[in-house]
Amino acid sequence: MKMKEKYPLMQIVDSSGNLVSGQYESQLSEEKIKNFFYHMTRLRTYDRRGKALQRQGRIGTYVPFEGQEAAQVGSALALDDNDWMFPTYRDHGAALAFGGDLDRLLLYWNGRVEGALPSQTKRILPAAVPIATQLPHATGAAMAEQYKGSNQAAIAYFGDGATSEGDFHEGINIASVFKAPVVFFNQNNGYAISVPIEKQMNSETIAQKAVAYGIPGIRVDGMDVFAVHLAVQEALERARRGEGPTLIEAVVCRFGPHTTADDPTKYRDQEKVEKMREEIDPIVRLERLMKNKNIWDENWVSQMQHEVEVEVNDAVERMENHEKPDPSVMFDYVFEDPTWSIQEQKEDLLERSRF
Amino acid sequence: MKMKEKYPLMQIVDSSGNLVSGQYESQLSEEKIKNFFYHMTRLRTYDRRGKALQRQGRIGTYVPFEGQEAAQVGSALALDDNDWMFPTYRDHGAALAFGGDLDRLLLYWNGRVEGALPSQTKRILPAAVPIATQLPHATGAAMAEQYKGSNQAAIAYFGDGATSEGDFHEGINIASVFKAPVVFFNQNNGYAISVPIEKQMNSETIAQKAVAYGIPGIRVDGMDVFAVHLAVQEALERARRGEGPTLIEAVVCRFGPHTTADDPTKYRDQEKVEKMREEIDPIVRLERLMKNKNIWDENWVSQMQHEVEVEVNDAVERMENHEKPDPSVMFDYVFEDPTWSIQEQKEDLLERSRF
Amino acid sequence: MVMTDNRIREQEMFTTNSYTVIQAINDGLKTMLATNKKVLLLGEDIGVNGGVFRATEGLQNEFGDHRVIDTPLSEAGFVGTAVGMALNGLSPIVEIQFLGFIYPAYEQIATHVSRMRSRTLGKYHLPMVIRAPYGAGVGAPEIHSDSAEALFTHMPGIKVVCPSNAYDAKGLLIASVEDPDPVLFLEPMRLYRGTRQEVPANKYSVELGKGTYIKKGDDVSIFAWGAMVPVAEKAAIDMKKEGYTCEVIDLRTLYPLDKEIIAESVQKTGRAIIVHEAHGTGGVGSEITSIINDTSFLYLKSPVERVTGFDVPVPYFAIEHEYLPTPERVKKAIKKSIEF
Amino acid sequence: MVMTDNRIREQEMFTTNSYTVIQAINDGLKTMLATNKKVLLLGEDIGVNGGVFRATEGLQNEFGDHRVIDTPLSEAGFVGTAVGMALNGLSPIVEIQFLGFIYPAYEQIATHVSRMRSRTLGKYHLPMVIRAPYGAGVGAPEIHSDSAEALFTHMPGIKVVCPSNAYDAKGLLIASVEDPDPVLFLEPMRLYRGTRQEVPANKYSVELGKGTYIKKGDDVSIFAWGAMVPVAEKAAIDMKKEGYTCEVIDLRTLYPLDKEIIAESVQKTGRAIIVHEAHGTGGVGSEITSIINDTSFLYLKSPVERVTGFDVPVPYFAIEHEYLPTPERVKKAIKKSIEF
Ligand SMILES: Cc1ncc(C[n+]2csc(CCOP(=O)(O)OP(=O)(O)O)c2C)c(N)n1
Ligand SMILES: Cc1ncc(C[n+]2csc(CCOP(=O)(O)OP(=O)(O)O)c2C)c(N)n1
Ligand SMILES: [Mg+2]
Ligand SMILES: [Mg+2]
Repeated sequence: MKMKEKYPLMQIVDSSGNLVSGQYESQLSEEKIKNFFYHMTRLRTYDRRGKALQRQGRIGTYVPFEGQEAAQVGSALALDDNDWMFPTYRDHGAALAFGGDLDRLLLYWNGRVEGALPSQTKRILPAAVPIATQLPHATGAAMAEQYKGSNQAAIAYFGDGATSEGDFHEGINIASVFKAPVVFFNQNNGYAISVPIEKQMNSETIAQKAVAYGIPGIRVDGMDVFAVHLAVQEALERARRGEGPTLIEAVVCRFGPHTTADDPTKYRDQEKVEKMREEIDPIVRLERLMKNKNIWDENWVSQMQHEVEVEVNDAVERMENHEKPDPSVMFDYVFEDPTWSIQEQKEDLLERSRF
Repeated sequence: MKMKEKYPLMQIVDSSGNLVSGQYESQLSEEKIKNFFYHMTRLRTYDRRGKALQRQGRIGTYVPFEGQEAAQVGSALALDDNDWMFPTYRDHGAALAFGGDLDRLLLYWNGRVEGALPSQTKRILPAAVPIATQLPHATGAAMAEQYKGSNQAAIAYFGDGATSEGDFHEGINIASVFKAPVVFFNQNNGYAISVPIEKQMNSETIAQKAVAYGIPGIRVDGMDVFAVHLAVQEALERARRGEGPTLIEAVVCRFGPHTTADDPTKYRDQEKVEKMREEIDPIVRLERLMKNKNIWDENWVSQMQHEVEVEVNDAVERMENHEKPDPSVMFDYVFEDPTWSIQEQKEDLLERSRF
Repeated sequence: MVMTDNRIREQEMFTTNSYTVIQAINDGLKTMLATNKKVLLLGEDIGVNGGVFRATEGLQNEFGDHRVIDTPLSEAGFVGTAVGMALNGLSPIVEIQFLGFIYPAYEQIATHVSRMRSRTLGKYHLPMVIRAPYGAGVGAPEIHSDSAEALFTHMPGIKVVCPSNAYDAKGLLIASVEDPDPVLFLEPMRLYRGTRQEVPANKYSVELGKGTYIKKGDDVSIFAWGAMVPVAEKAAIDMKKEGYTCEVIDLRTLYPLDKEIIAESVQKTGRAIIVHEAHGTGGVGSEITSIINDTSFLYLKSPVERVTGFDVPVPYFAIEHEYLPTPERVKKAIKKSIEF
Repeated sequence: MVMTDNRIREQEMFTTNSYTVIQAINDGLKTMLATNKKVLLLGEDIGVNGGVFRATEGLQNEFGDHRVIDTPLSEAGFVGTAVGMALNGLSPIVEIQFLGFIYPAYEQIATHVSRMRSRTLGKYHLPMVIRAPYGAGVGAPEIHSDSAEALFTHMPGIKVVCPSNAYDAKGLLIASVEDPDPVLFLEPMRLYRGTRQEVPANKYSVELGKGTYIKKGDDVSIFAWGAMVPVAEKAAIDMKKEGYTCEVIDLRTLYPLDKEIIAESVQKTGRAIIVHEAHGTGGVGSEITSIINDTSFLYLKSPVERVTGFDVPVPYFAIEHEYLPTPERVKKAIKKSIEF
């Protein structure tokens, strides 16, 4: 267990909702607690609706993130408005918390490229589908900020399985050499689809992989929104100070399937997971914290829950009433000026659809 | 300097030819010393001839390894006859020491595919030209030995620059997960062509990269043939015991250019290198050791030097008298049975050459 | 062992199962694992999970995790590992979860998988198979729907195979595994579960490099493979009603292409239509056009028509059906060819 | 800044330098670094070393190591890094040391470089250039001599450019850097130093997507690019002696191909020869053949002839000249076409 001691799990609020050490008291203003609670509740409402919509055949395959809300909210809210976010297909929660647009996210799950870009204003890239390919992009965006002499940073999201890909290694190595202002934020949910982390790597932790690049590696309880938030904040400050990248391992639990097309019972005991969640659910932890601090306000909570319900309902409605897809989008954005073959093919298709 | 202390440079004989600690006395039998000296002298004779032949336009671009003889001999002689060797373009010295065929090596530098495979009997693969691609091969060959239940291992050679490639990471990660019997032997000569190691990585050492895979990382004085030999021997034993891979960093100095097409004065002070070599030349170190131990035998040395000269002369002559290249080799080994287009093209070419 | 137990063999000879394409592939893998100890499977989620499409369902259970190996998420790594295994006498079958995820392994395939035999003048060869589901039409996310066959048919040293039905899927897979050289085996996702076919329980193979006639006809030759074969067939059936008979050829192997069947059919009909879902520019269709140019110039009554995916990235699934060739598009091309 | 100093501009207008191809490329890079602060260079050994072919000689000295960046040995990594830089408003020019080493970056190019604009409906686009020396004939080691253009002309979202002389090299490079979309810029190693040409000192560009006539003629059209242009030219000169005039077209851009010039020439001569050093099967030659089929079917007097590298890995250098098309092979094809 040596490495797990060298990289202890940073925690601020434990699963029973108690502060682990007085030093963090300052992190827990009522306003901050409520803000985290609001965002995590909003994400879960959206996420559960996503699963439901898929079951009802109203959207395509959906990637749920239930259980990872603290990691995604805590990290996203640590970013500056003009920082860069490079999410994966599972990090639409983080995108939403950072300022992504609900309508677009839902459109994306409906197979609409119009929803690929989570925001028109925030610098959030479309979900990277090929595993780990977004890490070098974050490095490059960060190096460009360096080049411009700005104070902005980038964050790359990725999973435990992604650490096995060459792009994970190359993206971090390059960032470390140029001291690029980037945070490599890993959500270790213990599985790459069905493959458990023991079959993914021989290292006890993901944080220790930072040693290969001579950069700090931090292991944090990813079910503790405060711990995640602080760790990412500190890493962003390092980045802005010109001290280079940080690798953060947020240990989380994916409560549900890999995607709505996945059957987790084929590779793990879901009942165990369900039992576990009673203890570790990141939202319940906040509820316990608020109750322990006597700031749990039923009215505020139900009012807030109602509001996010309404917000999601409206977004779903807009998604479903969104103008029908126009096939010409596939031709119009391959190049600034379509090449002759693209032009001919477009005319050919539109002519056909006129039949 | 923390990491350099965590991964101290293992040494057995220092540059003045003295044993650094009595514990290693047993490593230094006269026979062993002379055998190392013989192999390193043989490699250098071959290597210098290679450079000369290129200058005289008798072979193509040549990749010298002068300065890296101890690393290549020490590692190669630690292998069992049936182990697998996966060299790079610079490790023909190791191939030669392990049992590669001088004639073939020279043919290779003459642009002849007939020389690509260093041996018909030893399991030495052709030099991997695309950097780091051979690491996964070594992992796979080792896993196949595991699968067969044999006791054989594999060794992969690679340079400091190779550590930046994804295949370095993926090859070692997979080996670590399956505890494959493989040794990852790095020769850190401080340069990837012109790029110094500080621009290649932010880590102080290469050995520390082993932490990412939860495997041992060893840093050894690559100019000390005994230290290299022992480190590789121990790593091979671990591998055969089923304890998995080891990453060894042999710190060496490439005295010459990257290749005969390279001009090192564009990126480093060659005079400094020349000064340095007076102290660190791995062959001179052995000479000093033998003199210190009073086993330096002029007659044996000049006799041996004469023999390797003759051996190399004969090989060069055979290389130059080798049958002229037959263009049909390019068609006959793409598939076991040539496809129709390859067959047609071959006939077309042979017909032409009959003009 | 199945191979040595004649009773089982003979009985199997006459047994067939009604299988979907994915079941036939599972059966082919099982057959090879059972009959050749050198065969092992490598890939992501192929073990307990049985593969995301269930191609390897039950195989780890039956043959053990030393034969059916869940690898790390590392395509370059495990393709390179398979190269090392094949160098050392094994016959690995690697699964790339979706063809669009073969790109990270491209260097291993382009510089080693395809060149090891020529580099070693045959002293080493790589009897390995890379399996990959390909193609659009199943509502998968971005990158999951590529048809990248042409990125491998221009790579000397590897064969490219693509079945369109259950019988061929098992027979071509077995032939690919037994081939002494590397084979990229493309599986049309869209046909995995659509139809069933009687598939012999025994070990049989379908020869690589040979196309087959799905339909005979006199007026036009239609060349297709994989998921485009039913599209071509449908167009041929419709044209019949309009009084034209089309010859539909399933090429089955994309490298090496079956030059004989291409020439034979075009020299009979004088008209050729090629249907593939990959982008038109630089697709295998342009190579087939060139083969027709080389072999059948004087027989052509009209220009060869290519009905293909467009020169755009495969679109997100809401409009992927607009990207894919349809029987209507094929019919339009046939008419253009006939009315030329 | 050069751009704002008219005196310098005007003077440059009329100045030319006698440059080799590699010098013209160096001049083009220098011009772009000097005139556009968003331009920076990334690659292996491009700094103090000036690149293994000296394409970037002196540039780090002049523009600093924040503009001319030596990267780690990490093609996927620095191409991906360039994607991130381009997303963030810069115009990176990446050097791949030899085209055969672009394969590790294939996933980045196939899934991001070429798809970012379409994925974001134009909100983001990647004005980046990937430069790579390509081709055989200089006695380089294995993998250093590949002609892999066809592995990128079948990839929607990236353009492929290949100059054959110093003037075009600078002009096409500048046009590529200023193009709002990604460009793969292929540099014929074999022509780097062979000949000199007067190259204007000022900033000029040669339009992408347009071929050019190297020779006009009536009997046969020969299409080539890069290092095959002089080979085609030599064949044309020899044929002249035998009484035939050949039209030699340097296509210059391989995606998008110049359909007009191909059709115009073939419709005039009725005969077409395509010369490229990449493997014949699946090469760009088969796409050109298909374009001729599509545009000029009724004009063809004989089948299109492809003179190409063989369907084998580029051989080790002792026999690489046997692999490469020669004027003799081109002449043989011309005669075959004429005598058909
Ligand atoms: C290069 C590549 N290979 C395979 C896949 C298929 N795939 C999608 S998600 C996934 C598992 C990823 O696991 P992890 O990185 O832990 O992230 P998580 O899904 O757990 O959030 C795989 C194998 C892919 N998208 N890209
Ligand atoms: C994938 C790839 N990229 C680039 C090259 C060109 N190249 C050949 S050797 C070399 C430097 C390798 O340095 P290092 O790994 O330290 O080994 P050394 O040459 O010092 O022994 C480079 C960049 C290559 N062969 N393969
Ligand atoms: Mg995971
Ligand atoms: Mg080095």
